[in-house]
Amino acid sequence: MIQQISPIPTGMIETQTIEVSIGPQHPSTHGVFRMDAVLDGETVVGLKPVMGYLHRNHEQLAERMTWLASIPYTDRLDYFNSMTNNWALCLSVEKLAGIKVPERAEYIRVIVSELTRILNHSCVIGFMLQDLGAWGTPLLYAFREREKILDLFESLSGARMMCNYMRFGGVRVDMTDAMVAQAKDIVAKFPRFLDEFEQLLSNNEVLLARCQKVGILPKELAINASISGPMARASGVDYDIRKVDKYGVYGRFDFRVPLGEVGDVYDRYYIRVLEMRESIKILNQALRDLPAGAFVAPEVKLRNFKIPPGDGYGRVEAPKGELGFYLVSDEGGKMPYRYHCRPPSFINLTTLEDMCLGHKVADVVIILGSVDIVLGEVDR
Amino acid sequence: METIYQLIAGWFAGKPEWLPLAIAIAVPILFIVGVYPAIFAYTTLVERKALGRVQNRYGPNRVGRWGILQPLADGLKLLTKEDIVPRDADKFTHFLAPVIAVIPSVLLFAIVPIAPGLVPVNLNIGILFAFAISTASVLALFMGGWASRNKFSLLGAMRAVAQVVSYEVPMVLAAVAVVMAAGSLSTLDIVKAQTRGGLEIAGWFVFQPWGFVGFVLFAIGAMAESARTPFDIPEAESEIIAGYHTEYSGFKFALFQLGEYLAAIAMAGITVTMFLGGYLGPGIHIPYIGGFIAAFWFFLKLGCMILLNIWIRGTWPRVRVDQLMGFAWKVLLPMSILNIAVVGLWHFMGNKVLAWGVTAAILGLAFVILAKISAAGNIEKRTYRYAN
Amino acid sequence: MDYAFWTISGITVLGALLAVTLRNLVHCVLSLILFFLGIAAHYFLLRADFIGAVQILIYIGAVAVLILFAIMLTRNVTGEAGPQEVVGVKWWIGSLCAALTAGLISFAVRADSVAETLSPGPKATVAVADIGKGFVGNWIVPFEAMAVLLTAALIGAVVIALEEVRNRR
Amino acid sequence: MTIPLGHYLILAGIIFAIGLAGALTRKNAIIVLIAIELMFNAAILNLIAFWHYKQFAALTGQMFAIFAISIAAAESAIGLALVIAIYRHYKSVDVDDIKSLKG
Repeated sequence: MIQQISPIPTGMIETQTIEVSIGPQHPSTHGVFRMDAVLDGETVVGLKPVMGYLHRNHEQLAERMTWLASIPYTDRLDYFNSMTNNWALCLSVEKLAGIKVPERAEYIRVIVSELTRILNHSCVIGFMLQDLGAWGTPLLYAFREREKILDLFESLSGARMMCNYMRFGGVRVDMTDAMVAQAKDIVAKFPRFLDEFEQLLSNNEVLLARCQKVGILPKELAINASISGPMARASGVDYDIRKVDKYGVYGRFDFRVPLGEVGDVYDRYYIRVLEMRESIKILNQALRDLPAGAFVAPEVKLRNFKIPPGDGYGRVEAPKGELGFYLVSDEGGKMPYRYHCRPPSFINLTTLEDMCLGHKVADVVIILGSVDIVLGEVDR
Repeated sequence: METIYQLIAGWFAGKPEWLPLAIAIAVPILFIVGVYPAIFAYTTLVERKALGRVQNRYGPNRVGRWGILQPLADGLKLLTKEDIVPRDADKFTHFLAPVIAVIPSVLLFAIVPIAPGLVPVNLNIGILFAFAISTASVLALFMGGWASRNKFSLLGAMRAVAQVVSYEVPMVLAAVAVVMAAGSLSTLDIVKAQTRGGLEIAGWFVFQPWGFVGFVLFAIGAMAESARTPFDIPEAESEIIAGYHTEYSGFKFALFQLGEYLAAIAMAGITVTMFLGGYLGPGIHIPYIGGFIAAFWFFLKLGCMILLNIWIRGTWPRVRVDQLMGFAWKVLLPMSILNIAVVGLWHFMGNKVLAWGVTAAILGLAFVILAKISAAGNIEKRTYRYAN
Repeated sequence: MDYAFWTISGITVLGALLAVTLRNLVHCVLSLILFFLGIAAHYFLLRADFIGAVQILIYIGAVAVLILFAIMLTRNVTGEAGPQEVVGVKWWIGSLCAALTAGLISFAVRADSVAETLSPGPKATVAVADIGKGFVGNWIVPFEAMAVLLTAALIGAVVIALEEVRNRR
Repeated sequence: MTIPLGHYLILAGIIFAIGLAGALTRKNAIIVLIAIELMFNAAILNLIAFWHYKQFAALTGQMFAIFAISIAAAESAIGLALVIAIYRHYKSVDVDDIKSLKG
């Protein structure tokens, strides 16, 4: 019998695709995350993110305990940036309960959040370079700066990463003058580190060749997929909740929102560098203007804390994007009836496949690195 | 080998004839299997220390003073680790791959001269032998990757084969330039050809324009051939875990490491021999101790090459597979072919000062054009705007 | 010398046998490499160092790797061979032909009495420079012909590759 | 050296026969190519053996061995390109399946 001639219109060599499971144990999936990738040679032709390995039932747990008891659990969402997580929950609860936060507390919140942002961004760039194969050198440089900030957090809250620092109506502990001086010192020295970082990285040929035109996220897709944070801004979406909502005292500071044009990995890298520079500006202003006064609203009784029935959504600009909590309080008011978290990492991850298709395996890991995920937040 | 034989043949006048020959054969072998693995062991330590310094940390400092016993501890640990073979693996090939990984690397040292007349084997096809042997190392990578029945290993194996085969070409062509200038394939003759006017430094090939280009080409090729960062894509840990040796543990893994490092050291040695004047240096003609001084110069240069490798490893990100291939075929290959033509020009131009200028101009121009062509359209300068 | 000859010959023949009989294609290629190594060792034994190095460089470094690539491109990636090949009429005929050829060659060699009375070979090896001079001297015409052939092969490969790139667009 | 030339010739003959058997009996095109390589190598071994025993000064054997090796390399490259082209067309590398002369 004559062999059937199969119609291959392209005339290409018919190669067999292989399915590779990248993760959950893989050096560069940033935790227990899995990507089911279909490869044609080195090129990715299909990719499916698989998550849930770190699911800890965060929302259900929060619905079984008091409002206050959830704050330590939010630390574990995005364990890199516990301060902004705290703030998001506190902001939602304060909105729901109608609590007014004193000036000083607002300023302290801005200071710790912006410190968290530069901590997160510098480390993300470090991790991304690690994925690029730079043997952790940039990462360790970033960690050197991170240590200084974490030292401040430790003296402030008693913990380096799981700070559990904010309370409804303010913060738990006041920032002493010594700590303010420490923060000023960090902020004063940080631009030098950024310059060094940029000098080493931003014009490195290999980095440019690896990052430019890789993992492009178009503006329309970014808007439609409700991408937020630096990732959306790198695609040119002018959306920063600090500007949109002007929550806290952000309306008083003078800072700009950098926007990218192309939306590739390099834009995501560089937008983070620029955002760090803007954060330094905010920090300088906040530390200069830090008013005296109460650091927590005196009228708020945290013991036996109750919220009248109603619902509300509060959101902050976390380093990774829009972090919001939707809360419903019913008659009892002692604990949430419904507690929903909008994690930025999880939603930013949904466009991973669109960004990765057609690129090489090596690009997938840096695209994932540029998305900036923390699995504690993705899986909750 | 011959040198040792001549040296000791007189001492064994009344003894059986085979004795000096056996000793002359045994000494280089013992030297190669004794000294170079020791260099390997301490290279790993120096590498970890140096990388630590690059990265703001100390590096190993717990085992012995300054971590000096760390290589021993590592070796012991790897020896006592469980040897895991995947169930579906091709057992025999899986076993054979690490063994084959070491053999070519050790054989490479056979042609590296360390002092005047002191080379384990003075082959008249020296450099060709080195290239023939080093191609064989790719088989070990392929066998290891294929036999593991792991998709990451297979990807690593394919990458390794493609990379080593591609970089072989510019490397060989860069060496051809040296062979043309020296007029011999023998490594001893190549080193001898680098003396000029009784000076041991002025004649190094690296100080001539074509030699410098050849040195850069060869060093890049050697780095790619031994899969070091920024060309470590066959074992890119952030992409394909560990590439072809993902499924290796215990001493088989150690053998892979040994083979890889020995190949890197041997390639550094060949680079030194071909471009940096091998053992040449001031004072090698002093009677009695001249040989030791020569060996000192050789190992000093070898150490510098190794440190250069480590430095690059600590500071450069990794390139992508297609970029790697494009670099080899679009930049290195034209450069190396041009380099051969330039050596011919150099050879036939009488006035060496003029020749220096002309060849430097040709090569510089070619490099600028190639860099422009290869970079065009890929890298752009970006400006960022701010929202209102 | 005798021992070396017999050992290397054994390895060579074993490699050759395995290369055409094994079921797994990758194993076939690995045996083929063993065979190539054996042949290269024979060349070194025969004082043809340059040819030995060339043998390793081209056959192991290029041809074997090329065959491995072809296997990877045509078979499934793990290199398993397809359906089992049956020992049928064709197999017997092929083996018979081969055996007859081997017998014929052996008979011819044995019959040639000169073969037993050859002078021993030279002790020294040939300088590579002589081979190089040969290329541009007596053998300039075949050398140029070979260059043309290799260039043609190179251009052909480039044309095939370009075809694929164009089709992909 | 006590090995006579005849031994080399017989060795080459055996290798040639093995290659021939492989080319005739196996169905896989790649193995057929491997078998052809075996036969090539047998021939080159003969060249070198004759050079060593008879024509040492003249270099002819070595030169022709080099030419033969180069041509064999080009041949194998083209052969493998053909195998891939055939595979592309027929989805098979079994030589028995390739009977049609039309494309």
